[in-house]
Amino acid sequence: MTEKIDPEHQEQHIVGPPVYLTIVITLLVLTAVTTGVAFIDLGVFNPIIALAIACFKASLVVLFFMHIKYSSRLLKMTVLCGLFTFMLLMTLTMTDYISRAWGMW
Amino acid sequence: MSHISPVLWQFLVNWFKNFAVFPPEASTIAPYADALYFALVGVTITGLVLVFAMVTFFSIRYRKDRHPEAVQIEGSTVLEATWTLIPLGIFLVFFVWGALLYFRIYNAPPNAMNVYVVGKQWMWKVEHPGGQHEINALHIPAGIPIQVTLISQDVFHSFSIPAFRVKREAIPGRYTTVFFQATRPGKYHLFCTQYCGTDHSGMVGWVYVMAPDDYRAWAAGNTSGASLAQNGERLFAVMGCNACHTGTSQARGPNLFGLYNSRVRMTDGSTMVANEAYLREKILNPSLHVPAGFVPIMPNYQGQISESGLIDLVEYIKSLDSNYRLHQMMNKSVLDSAQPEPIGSANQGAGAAPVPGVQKP
Amino acid sequence: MDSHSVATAPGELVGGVDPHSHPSFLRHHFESVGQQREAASFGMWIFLLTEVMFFGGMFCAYLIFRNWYHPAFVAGSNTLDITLGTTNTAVLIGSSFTMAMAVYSAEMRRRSQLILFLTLTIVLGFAFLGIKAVEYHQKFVDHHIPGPNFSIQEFVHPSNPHAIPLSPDMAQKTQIYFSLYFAMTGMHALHMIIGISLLFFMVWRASQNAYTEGHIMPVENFGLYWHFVDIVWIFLFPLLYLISRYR
Amino acid sequence: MSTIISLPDQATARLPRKSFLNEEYGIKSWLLTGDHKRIAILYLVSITFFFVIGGALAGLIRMELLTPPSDLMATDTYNKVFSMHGIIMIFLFLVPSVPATIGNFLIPLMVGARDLAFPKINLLSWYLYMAGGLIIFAAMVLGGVDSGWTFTTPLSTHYLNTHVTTAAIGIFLAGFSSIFTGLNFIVTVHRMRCPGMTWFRLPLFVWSHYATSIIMILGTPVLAITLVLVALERTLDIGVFDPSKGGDPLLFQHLFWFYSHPAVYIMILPGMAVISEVISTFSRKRVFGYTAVAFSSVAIAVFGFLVWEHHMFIMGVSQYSALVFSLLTMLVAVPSAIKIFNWTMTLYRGSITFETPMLYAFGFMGLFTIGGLTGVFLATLGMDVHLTETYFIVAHFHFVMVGGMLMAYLAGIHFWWPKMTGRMYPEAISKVSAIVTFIGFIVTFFPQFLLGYLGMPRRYASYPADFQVLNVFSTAGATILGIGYLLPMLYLPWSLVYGAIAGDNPWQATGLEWQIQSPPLTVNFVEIPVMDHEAYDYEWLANKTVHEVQTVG
Ligand code: HEA
Ligand code: HEA
Ligand code: HEC
Ligand code: CUA
Ligand SMILES: [Cu+2]
Repeated sequence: MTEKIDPEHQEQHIVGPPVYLTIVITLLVLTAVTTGVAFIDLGVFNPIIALAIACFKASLVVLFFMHIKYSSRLLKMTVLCGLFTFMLLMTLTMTDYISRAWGMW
Repeated sequence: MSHISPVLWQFLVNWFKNFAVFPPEASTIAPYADALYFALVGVTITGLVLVFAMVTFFSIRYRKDRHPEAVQIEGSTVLEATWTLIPLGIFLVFFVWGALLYFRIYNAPPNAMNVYVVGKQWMWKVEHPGGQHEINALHIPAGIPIQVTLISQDVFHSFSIPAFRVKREAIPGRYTTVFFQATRPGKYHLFCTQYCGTDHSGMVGWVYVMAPDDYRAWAAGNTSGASLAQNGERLFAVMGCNACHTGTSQARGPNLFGLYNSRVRMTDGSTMVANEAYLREKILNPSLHVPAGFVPIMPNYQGQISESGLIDLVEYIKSLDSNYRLHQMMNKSVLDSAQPEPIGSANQGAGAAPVPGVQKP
Repeated sequence: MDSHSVATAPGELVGGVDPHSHPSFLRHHFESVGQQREAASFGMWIFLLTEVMFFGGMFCAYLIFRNWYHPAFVAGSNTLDITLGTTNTAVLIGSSFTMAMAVYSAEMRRRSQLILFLTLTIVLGFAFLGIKAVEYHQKFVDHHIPGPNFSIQEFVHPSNPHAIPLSPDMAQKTQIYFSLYFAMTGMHALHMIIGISLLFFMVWRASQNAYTEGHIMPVENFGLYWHFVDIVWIFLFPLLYLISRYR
Repeated sequence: MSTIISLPDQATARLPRKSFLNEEYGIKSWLLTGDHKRIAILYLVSITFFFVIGGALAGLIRMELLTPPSDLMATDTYNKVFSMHGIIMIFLFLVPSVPATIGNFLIPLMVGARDLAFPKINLLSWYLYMAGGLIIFAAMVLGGVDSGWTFTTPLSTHYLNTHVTTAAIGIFLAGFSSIFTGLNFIVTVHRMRCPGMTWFRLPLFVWSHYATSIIMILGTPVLAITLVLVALERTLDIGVFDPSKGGDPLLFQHLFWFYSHPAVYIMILPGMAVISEVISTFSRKRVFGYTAVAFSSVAIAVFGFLVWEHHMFIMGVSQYSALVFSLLTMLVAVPSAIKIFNWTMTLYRGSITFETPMLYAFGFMGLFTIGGLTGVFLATLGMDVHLTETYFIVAHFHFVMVGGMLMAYLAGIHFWWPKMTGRMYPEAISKVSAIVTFIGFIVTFFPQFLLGYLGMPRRYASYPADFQVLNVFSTAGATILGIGYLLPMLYLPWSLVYGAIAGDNPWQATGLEWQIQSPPLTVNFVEIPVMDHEAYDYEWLANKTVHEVQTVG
């Protein structure tokens, strides 16, 4: 129903430098990993791994740098809502492209 | 005013003489479409009358003079469910009905006679299998299933014959098809319905539905001498296709005999149906799909062959398929049976047998 | 049980600021600082949703064409300089870090630290754009910019050390790849440029003590924007640079 | 549970001494205002301007179509005329019509807030709108655009040398204006509700606008990027939509309709918002099935994103995906039906009066039902093949957009005119104009259904003579329609000076906005109200004279 803005718990959660440092180092390491993996032939798994790593990195940024982990449920829903619509655009467009009779896919 | 009224008068008179609020039904599709249409109209009227009746009745019965005290009502789950489910049910019926019709319109029977139409700003160029060319006109025999294969040279156009209740977009770079079978000889409107620039409204023509005899007479009188397939055969030699597609086992390119409408296995393991679109794509972008067992050495002919040339080539490759030829022969025999004496190249392009240069393996 | 009624109840501490003290940055139509901040960050997130959909259109195009013209995308991708690309990713991630630290400094009300981190973010932002400019220039030299001067030379001749040469029809399709490459990275760079301009403004405001008196909303929201731009790049990098590098 | 409301007589009402209209004077106080009510007025004036232009272009269209050949203007000119008509009417009139004027004015009032969450962004959105509008206007004056409002590629990218890019930029800006409006609404509804205003005490007006805003923020950016790509294709020659480079023109259609189908719900949901308020008020009854109506708004918004391909059924999309989208389209039609039936049932056992807004609302119900059900014709695959790109579509969308939304807009303008200006519109003549509009509308657009089934293609400057009679009807109707729209443009300004003083609550309506003075103060509420009753609680209103809850004296 109504999302809660409870003032007491709304006391801004301040994320400190240690967390940020951990995150940024993880991100840099993952960048190296994703570049490295790209040079290994894994067939169909290459793009999948690349995207998986990218998604993971993005989630780190969203959760920690952008404080979603510490934010209200409303903001969490907002992020999900954006993802959902984006997936709608992709998947429903794909229903056309994958099933086109002339088989460009 | 003085300018308008005579015009109005004149056309009111015309109108009563020729009361046109409904297009002629001139194809086998039309009765199906009209049935669906009237069913939809019926539901619309029912729904409208329902809403209208309720609104009118309530307005009279519960107007303030008669009913000064409003009675507060929360709502009713039963009623909500009723008017959710009933319209949903009705809509779903129409979904199924419409889908069936859609598949009927866009999937031609295998024996359909193939006519090619190229759209360009702002005219329709029609190419019959027998090699007849027309501009902004389409002559077809009644009673024979016809598949129109469309393509555009520039922008989107749309090939619309209201009397047949069919229409299909002509798309640049891709074949689309539409199917119909005319029933009544006559002359019907042909429109371009997709907005295509300045002279969009001038991209109109006529469809002439003729009795099979008349059609054959017309076809005989209008042939340019060579059928599409024959033109294609010539092109096949001129462009050097036959250098590789010799049809022999040592050839560098695959054998094209019987290729049309067969399933081709690709190097990546998938299979594709070798339809018109596939053939066209092979000539323009050969490396997009490479059949298994071949090295992609085929040169691409982008920019070297016009759309009509492509159609010729495609029709030629199609004619190498005995099944296809058989189907076209059946059409021909339908046409022939109408009149005993055989007439020239009415439909013989597709049936033009042994093609030199390509032998049966 | 509505929460706003709580917000007007007296004596409540909202977001660490007494709601009745009415600091100068509290705008008249808000009841409390807490409400104002909630509204602002929610608004920012909504805006980021629109940005997701904005880039989403191009990602959709990318997905389709990548699958249609995979060899062309491989070849196109292999012409990109992977060192520059990886460096740029690192630079941008670094700038995200400095931005996060800037927000932290504002929360801690440390003015000089805030200015420092904002400035660092600017520097890294410029570094990113600089590297991008080098890459663009390289594309220009190679005639890989879509349009009349586009050349498929490199993709049809075996002179290209990375890729197997493509057949001419497929090589033509690299133009689609580069169209998307320029559209996507271009839009991204545009966002960076806007971001950097805003950063300059914020450094100036920060030096006037604007964000270190409890009113950290602008810094926080700008942070969200900057991180979002970073996320876009996190996806662009593997999608554009890392297609079948092993060739 | 029956309700008779007897509020204090409005006849003695006087204009309040102070209101948002006279708080400050001078052009600057308007152009730099942060007040949502003033911004609403700015919008009202500017969209009326664009409506007149769009309407004049419609007049030109109808005049040209009076006779079969293209004799009034060259085909080229005609193409520009209908393109500009579509672009102006959709992007500069209908999309902002209700939300940016009535919505802007009312949403803070209805949720009990002092203003929208971001007043400056609200003002910015008006400036973006004006910038976009003027650029489009410039494109028109400098020679016009002939791409149709749908910018079909590759026509728009490679075959036209008119001001397509300029118009695209204008639409881009207007699009961002609507994004910001939506953003503001969502944040306001979530964050600015007054104490006691729970989600299910919100007026349905707010629910509908909330749903609209979802579409605005999630759909519009896709249009923006699509237009950017079109502009890049024209200027820099990139190849994403160009078939000769290997691009896919259908991708453009996908992206364009991903916005433009949901956009048609941007264009109708706010209208439905108005109708809910009007019907409830003039039957003195709570809207039947409040929750169903509220959720159907959200359902329309969400399902609206799933059906865009029904604009492309014959354009060479895969037949299987056409099936999926046809099915989904059927689903999205249901919530609209729910609404119509709930409104009808709201009348049941009400105490109905027939003021002008109510007449418009009845018009809406009838015309929207026809328009919506003919939408179902188009969603039916096999039928769409025959009907698409004909006048049947033109009739369909004018029924929903003009018969639906424009009626609702006029209903809303009349309904809240007393609140906005403090004065009543003249009742008799406005009733006449409502009826004239209705008749004119039917005569204009009903024949187009017949024309469409006959097969007359849309966007035709010249047409075969068989179609003339119906076209003459249509043109004649458009004249009547024009008069119907001209009348309010005359008597509403007139009423600003000569209209009767309205008083706070001339309709005896329950919304928070009616409990304050009209026109309201700049701060809206002297003291933030506390909501202690449901929306449309006429019992509460009937007892109101006993417990005075008024926030502004
Ligand atoms: C305000 C704008 C608006 C609205 C609300 C709608 C609503 C709908 N539209 Fe429309 N549409 C347009 C504006 C709008 N449309 C425009 C502008 C175009 C053309 C664009 C262009 O090409 O230029 C278009 C085109 C268009 C097409 C594409 C046609 C084509 O190009 O081939 C289709 C196809 O499915 C369609 C379908 C629908 C449907 C199913 C609805 C549904 O949402 C309607 C739902 C409503 C109802 C169903 C009525 C209420 C129901 C009842 C009262 C129940 C009745 C009772 C019983 C069933 C017993 N519309
Ligand atoms: C909100 C949207 C909206 C509105 C309100 C209207 C209103 C009208 N429209 Fe429009 N129309 C569209 C949206 C709209 N239209 C769209 C999107 C298209 C498709 C464009 C495309 O294909 O790209 C279209 C296309 C379209 C066509 C088809 C053109 C074609 O395909 O060839 C026609 C033809 O009759 C038409 C007519 C009308 C008429 C008679 C009105 C009337 O309701 C207008 C009546 C109003 C007035 C007349 C103004 C008020 C009066 C005055 C200010 C007095 C002064 C007036 C004069 C001097 C004339 N419109
Ligand atoms: C240099 C030799 C060469 C020439 C010239 C050539 N082709 Fe091909 N063609 C091939 C090869 C090799 C293949 C199979 C591999 C591939 O698809 O690239 C092929 C495949 C095809 C196919 C698909 C066959 C299948 O089994 O799927 C068609 C159709 C075709 N060619 C038509 C043509 C036409 C039409 C021309 C002339 C305009 C032509 N070819 C010219 C070598 C050639
Ligand atoms: Cu061709 Cu319209
Ligand atoms: Cu639609």
